Amino acid sequence: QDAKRPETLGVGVFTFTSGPAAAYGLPGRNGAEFIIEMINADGGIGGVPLRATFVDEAQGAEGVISEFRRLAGDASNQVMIAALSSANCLALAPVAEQMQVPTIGWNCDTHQLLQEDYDYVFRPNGNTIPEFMAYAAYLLDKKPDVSRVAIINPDYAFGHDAAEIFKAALKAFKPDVEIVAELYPRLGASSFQTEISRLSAARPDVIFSNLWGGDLENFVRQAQPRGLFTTSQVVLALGETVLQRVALPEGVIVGVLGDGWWMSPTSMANEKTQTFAEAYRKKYGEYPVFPTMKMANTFLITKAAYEKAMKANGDAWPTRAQVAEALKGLQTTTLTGEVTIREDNDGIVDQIVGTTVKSAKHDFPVIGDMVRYEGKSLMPPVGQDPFKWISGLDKSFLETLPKPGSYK
Amino acid sequence: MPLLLLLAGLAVMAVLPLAVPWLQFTLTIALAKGLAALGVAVLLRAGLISIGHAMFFAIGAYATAFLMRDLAVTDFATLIVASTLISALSGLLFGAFLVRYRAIFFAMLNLAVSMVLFSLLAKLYGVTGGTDGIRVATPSVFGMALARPVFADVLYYGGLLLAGLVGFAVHRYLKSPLGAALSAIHTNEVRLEYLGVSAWSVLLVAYTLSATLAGLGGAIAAMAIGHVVPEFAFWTESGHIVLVAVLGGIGGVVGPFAGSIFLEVVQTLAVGFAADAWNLIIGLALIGVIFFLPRGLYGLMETRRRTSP
Amino acid sequence: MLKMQSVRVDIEGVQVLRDLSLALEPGKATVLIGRNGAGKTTTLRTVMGLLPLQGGKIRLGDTDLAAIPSHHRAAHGIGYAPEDRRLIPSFSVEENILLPALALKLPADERRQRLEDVYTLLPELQALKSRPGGGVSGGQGKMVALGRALMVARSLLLLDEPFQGLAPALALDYTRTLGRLREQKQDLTLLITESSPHLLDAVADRTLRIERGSITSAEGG
Amino acid sequence: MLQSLVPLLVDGLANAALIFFVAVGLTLVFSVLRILNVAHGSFYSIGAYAAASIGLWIVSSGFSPYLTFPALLLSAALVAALFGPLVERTLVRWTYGKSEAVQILVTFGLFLILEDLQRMVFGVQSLYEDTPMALLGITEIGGIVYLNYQLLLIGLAAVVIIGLRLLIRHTRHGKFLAAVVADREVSQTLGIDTNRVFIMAFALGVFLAALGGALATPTSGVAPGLGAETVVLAFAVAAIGGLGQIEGAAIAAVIVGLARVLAIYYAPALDAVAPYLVMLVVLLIRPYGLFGSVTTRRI
Amino acid sequence: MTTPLLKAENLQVAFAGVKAADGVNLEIAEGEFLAIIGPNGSGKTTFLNLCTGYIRPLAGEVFLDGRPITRLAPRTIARQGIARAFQIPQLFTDQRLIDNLMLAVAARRGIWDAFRPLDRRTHRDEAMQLLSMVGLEDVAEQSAATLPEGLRKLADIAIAFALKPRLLLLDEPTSGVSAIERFGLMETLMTALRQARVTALFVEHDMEVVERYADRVVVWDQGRVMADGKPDIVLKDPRVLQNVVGVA
Ligand SMILES: Nc1ncnc2c1ncn2[C@@H]1O[C@H](COP(=O)(O)OP(=O)(O)OP(=O)(O)O)[C@@H](O)[C@H]1O
Ligand SMILES: Nc1ncnc2c1ncn2[C@@H]1O[C@H](COP(=O)(O)OP(=O)(O)OP(=O)(O)O)[C@@H](O)[C@H]1O
Ligand SMILES: [Mg+2]
Ligand SMILES: [Mg+2]
Repeated sequence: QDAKRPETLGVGVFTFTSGPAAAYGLPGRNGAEFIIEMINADGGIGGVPLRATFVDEAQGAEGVISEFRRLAGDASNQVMIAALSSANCLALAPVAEQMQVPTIGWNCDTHQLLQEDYDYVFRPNGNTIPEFMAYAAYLLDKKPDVSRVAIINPDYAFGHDAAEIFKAALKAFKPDVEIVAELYPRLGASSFQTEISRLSAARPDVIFSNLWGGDLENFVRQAQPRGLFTTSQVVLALGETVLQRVALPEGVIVGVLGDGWWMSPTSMANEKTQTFAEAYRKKYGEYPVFPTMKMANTFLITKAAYEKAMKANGDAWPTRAQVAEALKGLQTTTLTGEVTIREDNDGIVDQIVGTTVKSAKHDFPVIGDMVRYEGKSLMPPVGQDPFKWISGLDKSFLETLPKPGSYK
Repeated sequence: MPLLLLLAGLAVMAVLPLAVPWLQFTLTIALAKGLAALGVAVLLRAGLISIGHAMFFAIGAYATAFLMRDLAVTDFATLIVASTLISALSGLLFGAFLVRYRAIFFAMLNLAVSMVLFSLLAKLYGVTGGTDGIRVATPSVFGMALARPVFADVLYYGGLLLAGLVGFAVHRYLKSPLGAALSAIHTNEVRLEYLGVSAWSVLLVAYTLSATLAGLGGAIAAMAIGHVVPEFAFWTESGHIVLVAVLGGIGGVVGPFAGSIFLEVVQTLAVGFAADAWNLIIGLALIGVIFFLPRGLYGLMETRRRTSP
Repeated sequence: MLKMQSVRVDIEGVQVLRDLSLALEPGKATVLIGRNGAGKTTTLRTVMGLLPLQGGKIRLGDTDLAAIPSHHRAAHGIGYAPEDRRLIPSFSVEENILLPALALKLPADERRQRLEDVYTLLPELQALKSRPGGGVSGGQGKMVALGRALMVARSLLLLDEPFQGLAPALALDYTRTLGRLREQKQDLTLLITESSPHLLDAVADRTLRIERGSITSAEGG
Repeated sequence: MLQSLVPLLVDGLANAALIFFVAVGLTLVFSVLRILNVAHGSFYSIGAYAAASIGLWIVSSGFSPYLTFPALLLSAALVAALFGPLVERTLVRWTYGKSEAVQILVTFGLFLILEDLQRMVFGVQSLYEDTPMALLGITEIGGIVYLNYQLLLIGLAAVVIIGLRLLIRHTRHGKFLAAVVADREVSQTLGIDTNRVFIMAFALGVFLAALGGALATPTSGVAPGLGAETVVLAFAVAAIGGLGQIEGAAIAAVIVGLARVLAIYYAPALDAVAPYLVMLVVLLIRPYGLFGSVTTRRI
Repeated sequence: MTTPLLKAENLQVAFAGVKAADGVNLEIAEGEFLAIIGPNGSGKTTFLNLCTGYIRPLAGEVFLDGRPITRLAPRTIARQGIARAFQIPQLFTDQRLIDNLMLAVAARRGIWDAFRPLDRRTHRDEAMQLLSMVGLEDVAEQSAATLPEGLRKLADIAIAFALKPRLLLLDEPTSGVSAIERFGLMETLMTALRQARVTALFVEHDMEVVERYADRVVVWDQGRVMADGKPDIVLKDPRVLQNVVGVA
C-alpha cells in the first residue's frame, strides 16, 4: 500500500437528525451509513475505508459552521457532504472555499448556491429550477385545462423559491392560469386544518405543494378526509417520501426532485440498486426514499471523484485540492442514473415525475405514468438568470419534452 | 477581584486558539454571544428577562450585512462601530416602549417584537434575502484586504479586546449609582420612585446598553460566520442568550462570557460525541451546573426574598 | 402544654435562637417581650414549623411537634396570627376567616359555630366580612388575623405583636377581647409577643423576656 | 358575507380549542407555583405521543375502535400521573422561590432532555392516529367540509373551561389553590398541605397540556418539535389573557385562533406572527393582559 | 398670611365603594410638626398616598407651596421635596443596609452617574451618619432582608431623611419599634428635623408620642378630618377620646 494512503477517509456528513426536519434528514443519514458499509465491504475507496462523522444541522448556522471548521481542521477528514438546509449550504459554501475542503451538497437544491464561482463547492444533484419546471411541464401535459391553482408550500426559501419557479413556468407555458391561494404554513406546523379550509374555499383545480417530511405526511392525512384530494388534482413535489407511510390515493402527481427513485425503470435494471434497496429495507423496515438515494449517490460521486483523481495522480492518494479538481466536470453513474457536473459545479441529473398508481407487488402506491426529463433540457444555460430564462420560454417548449407515460 | 478574573479570562482566551486552532471560530462565536448575554444579564439585574434579545444580535448582524452589501462599507472598524450604533439606536427606540413592562409581560413583549422582526427578515425576500440570508464578505482592516485566516485572527483578538473594554465599562456601570438603581428596580420600584428616581429612565439606559452589547456581538458574529440568517432573531436564539446569561451567573461581567464559552464548548463536544442526544446532554449539563455548582451562579442561588414583610 | 427545650434555629447560617427553653402552662397567657430582633417572631414561627430546628425539642402536651409537618400543626389546635397579618387578598374577610376550617375539614355546623364565636368576640369583623382581604387597613387586618387564628386555636394561640399599628381605642378593645376570650376558653393557652408590654398587663399571667435568642428572665407565673 | 364568516368562526374556534388546553395549564401552574415552565410544551407533545401510541395499539390489537375515545383521556391522565408528581418533586420543587431566571434555566434543561427522550422513544417520523376523527365523520358548513371531531373539540374546550371554573371557584381545593397562590407560608400554618397543593396543581397543569396534545392527535400529526412550537404559543396566550386567568386564557385563545385564521385567509404572510401581533396590540392597551390586574404593593 | 407648605383641598377617593378620603382639607405650615391620629382604616395612609402621587384622587387638589402637585408621579413629587417613610418599611431587600442608604444619598445628589462607584467616600460617610442617627450603624453591613421588623422601620426613616426633604411624611414611625427604644428614636428624630428645618407630618397611634412631640394634632375619621388643634385640647375632645384614644 501507498505510504501516503491514510488509515481511513474521514467524511463529515451534515444532515438534520433532530427537530422536525429529521423526518427527511434521518433517511439521508441512514443512506449514508448504509452506502458506507457497502463501499467499505467492497474495499473502500482505493483500499481506504470511509469513516463518517455526522453533524446535526438543527443546531443552527453557527454551530454547523463551527463543526465544519473543527472537522475540516482535522486532516483525516478529506471531504464534507453538506448540507440539507439551503441556508446552511449557503453559509458553509464560503467556509468550504476558504478552508479548501471539497464540499458536496447532497441536498443543496437552492438555485442561489452556485451563483458565485467556487473551486471547492459542488452540487451534483441538480437544483430547484429543473425540479419545479418538471412539475409544471408534467402538470400541463397531464391536465391541459388547468385554470385555478392553489399553492401550499413551507414558509422558507425552499417553499417560496419553488412557488416562484412553478408560477413562472405556468405563466410562461399557460398565461391564463390563475393562482387562487398561496399559503406558506410554518415549517413543522402540526395542524393544517385552517389551511385546508382556506384551500377548500378557494376551489382550485390544482393544489401544488412542496411540503416535505412530517409536514407533508400531516398535510396528506388531514386533507384527505376533508376531501381535497377528490375535489382537486394534487401535486406533491416530494410525494415519493411518504408513499410508504400514508395511503395516498391514486392520481396524485408525485416525484423525487431528480432521478433518485429506487424503483424507476433505470433503477430496476440496476442490480446494485436493487440489492441496496432490499438490504436497506431489511435493516430499516422501509424501502429507501429519495433523500436516501440522494445521499447514497453523493457518496458514489465522491468515490468516483477519488478514483478519477487517483488516476490522474498516478494512483497516488489525492490531496483535497486534487479531489476538488477531479469533481470538476465529473461524469459518473449513480444508483439511479447518470450525473454530469457542469463547469459551474452544478450537477445535471434527470427529473422523474409521475402519478400515483396501485401496485400489485407492494402494499403502498407507486409511481406510474412516468416521464423522465433529461436533466439538461430543464436547466438554464450556465450563467443565465434562471427566471429570465423561464420567462423567455413558451408553450412550444413543452412540445420538445417527453410526455407522461413515456418512461417505462 | 472581578477585574483580575476578567484579565485572567482574557489571557486564557488569548492563548487557547494557539493550542487548539479549530477552537478559534467557536470562541469567536462564544465571545459574540457572551456580549449579547452580558446585555441580557444587565437587564436581569432589574429582574427583567428579555426573551427577545436575539433581535438586537440580529440587528447588529444584519446592519453589518446591509452596510457591506448596500453601502459598500468594507472597513472592519467602521462596520463594528456603525452596526453597534444602529443596534443602540433600535434599543433606545424599542426600549422606550418596552421598559414600561415588567415580569413575564416584558419577556413576552420582547419575544413578540423579536418575532415580528424575525418574520420581516424572513419575508422581505428582496431586502433581506429571506431565510437564505445574506452573505457577509471578509471586511478590510484599516484599508488592508486580509486573507480570511488573518482576518479571523484580527476579529478574534479585536473582539477579545473589545470584550475586555466593554466588560470593564459594564462592571463600572453596575457598581455605579445608576447600576445600583437598576437592581433597586428589581427589589422595590416603589421605594426607588419615592427617592425621586425614574425607573423608566434607569431601565431605558440599561435596555439601550443591553441592545448595544447584543448588537456588537451580532456584528462580530456576522463577520465570523460570513453569513446572516433570520434565525439569528428567532426566539430560541434569545432563549439561548438568556440561558448563557443565567448559566454564567449575573453576579459579574465575567459570568456571561464564562457561560457562553461553557455552553458553546459543551455543545461542540455533545454534537461531536453524541449527535443523537446533544439536546439531552446540554439539558443535563444545565441542570447539573445549577445543582452541583451553585457557586458558579452565585447571585441567583439566594432565594428570592419576600420584598415586603 | 407547649414546651421548648434548648431550641436552636438558624436563619441563613446565622444563629437566631440559641438554646431557647420555655414552658407554657395550660390555660395561662404568657407574654414574650424583647427588643427588636431579639427573636420573638422567630420563636413563634418555629412553633408553627416554618423554620427547621437545628437542635432542641418542641413538645405540645405529649406530641413531639418537631416530628409533625407544619400543616398538621393547625389540626393540633394551634392558631397563629402573624405579625404582618398575611390575609389572602382575593378572599373576602369572611372567607379568610373560614379558610382554616376548610383546611381542617370541620363539619359544617362546627364551622358555623366557630364563625359565630369569632363574630361575638370580634364584632368589628361583622361589618368588614364581605370586604376583600387585600382592602382592609393595617389595624383591621390585625383583627381579621386574630379572628382567623381563633378558628383554629383550641389548645394554643400564638399572637405576634397584636397591637402593632392598632389605634389605641382599638388596642384597648383588643385587650378586652383577649380578656373575654380568656374567660370563655379557660383551657386555651396564649403566647403573645409584644414590644409594648403595658397594654398586656391586664391579660398576661406571666412575662418572659427574650434577649439575643434566649429567654433571660421570667416574671409572674 | 355571512356565509364566509361561518367557516372563519368554526376554524377560529377549532384553532382556539387546541391552544386553550395548553395555555390554561400553563397559566394555572404559573399562578399557583409561580413557575414559568418552559417544559410545559413537552407535556403537550408527550400527551400527543402517548395518545397516538395507545390509539395505534388499540387499533392494531383489534379492540373496538371506539375505545380510542377514552384512550385520549386516559393517555393524558397517564402522562399527568407519571410526570406530574415526578417532575414536581424532583426538579420544579427545587426552584420555588428561586429567581425566575433559574426557573427558566431548570425547566429549559428539562425541556431539552424531554425533547431528546421523545425522539429516542418515538423516532423522528410523525405518528398519526386518526381513528376518532374517522369514526365521527364530516359535516359540510358553508361549502367547506369540516370534521365532526373539530366541532367536538370546541365543545370539549367549553366543558373544560366550565369545569375549571367550578373547581377553582367553588371547591375546597380551589380555595386552597388560591390561598397557596397568595401566601404559601400562612396557608401552611392554617392547615393546608401546600406540598400536596403544589403537586396537584402541577399535575393538573401537566394533565391539561397532555390532554391538549392527546386531543390534537386525531387531527394532526405528532412529530419532533411540537413541544417547542406549542410552548411559545401557550406563553403568548397566557400573557394575552392575563397570567393566572382561566377565562382570560380562554378568550385569548379565541382571539389568537381567530387572528391566525384571518391571517391564513386574508394575509397568509402574517400567519406565523399573528399571535405576536395580537399580543403586541393587547399588551399595548392592557399592560397586564386582558384579565390581569396590577398587584399594588402594600405600603 | 403665608402660603402653607402643603395644602390639601377636598380630596376624595374610594376603593370599591369604601370612601377612604371623603373631602379632606388640611394645611401644614412650614416648620410644623403635625401628628395625624385616627382609628384603623380611617384613611391616614391613604392621605399620604394621595399627597405623594401614589394614588390619584377622584376629586380635589394638593398644593406644595401653592403649586398643584396633584397628578404628578411620586418621583416628581419626591424631587420637589416631599419624602416619605412607610407604614410597611420599603427597603431594597437584596442589598446591604448601607447600600440602601448610599443609593438614597446618590438619588439626591444625582443618580446619573454610570462610571464612578456608588460605594465611595462621600456617599458612605453620609449614609453612615444617617444610620447612626437612627442607631443602626452596627448593622450597616447586614443585608436589609435580614433585619427584624423594628429595625427595618428605622432604616426606612433614615432613607427618607437622606433625601433632605422640606416635608417629611412618616407613617407610624414608632409602631414595631420596641417601647424601650421608642422615645429615644423620637428624640433623635426631632433634633434632626429641627436642625435640618424639616417640616414633618407623622401618623401615630401612640398617644404619649403624640402628646410629647406634636405641635398640632389632626384627627382622622372615616376619610375626613374630625378634629384639628393643639394636642392637649384635641386629645381631650370626648369624641376623640371615644373613637381614637379609647377610654379604659
Ligand atoms: N431572613 C433572615 N435572614 C437572616 N437573619 C434573619 C432573617 N430573619 C430574621 N433574622 C434575624 O433573626 C433575628 C430575630 O428576628 P425576629 O424577627 O425573630 O425578631 P423579633 O424579636 O420578632 O423583632 P421585632 O420586634 O422587630 O419583630 C434578628 O436579629 C434578625 O436579624
Ligand atoms: N388598595 C386598596 N384597595 C381597597 N381598599 C383600600 C385600599 N387601600 C385602602 N383601602 C381602604 O381604605 C380605607 C383606609 O385605609 P388606610 O390604609 O388609609 O387606613 P389607615 O388610616 O392608614 O389605617 P391604619 O391605621 O390601620 O393603617 C380602609 O378601609 C381600607 O380598607
Ligand atoms: Mg417580630
Ligand atoms: Mg395606615
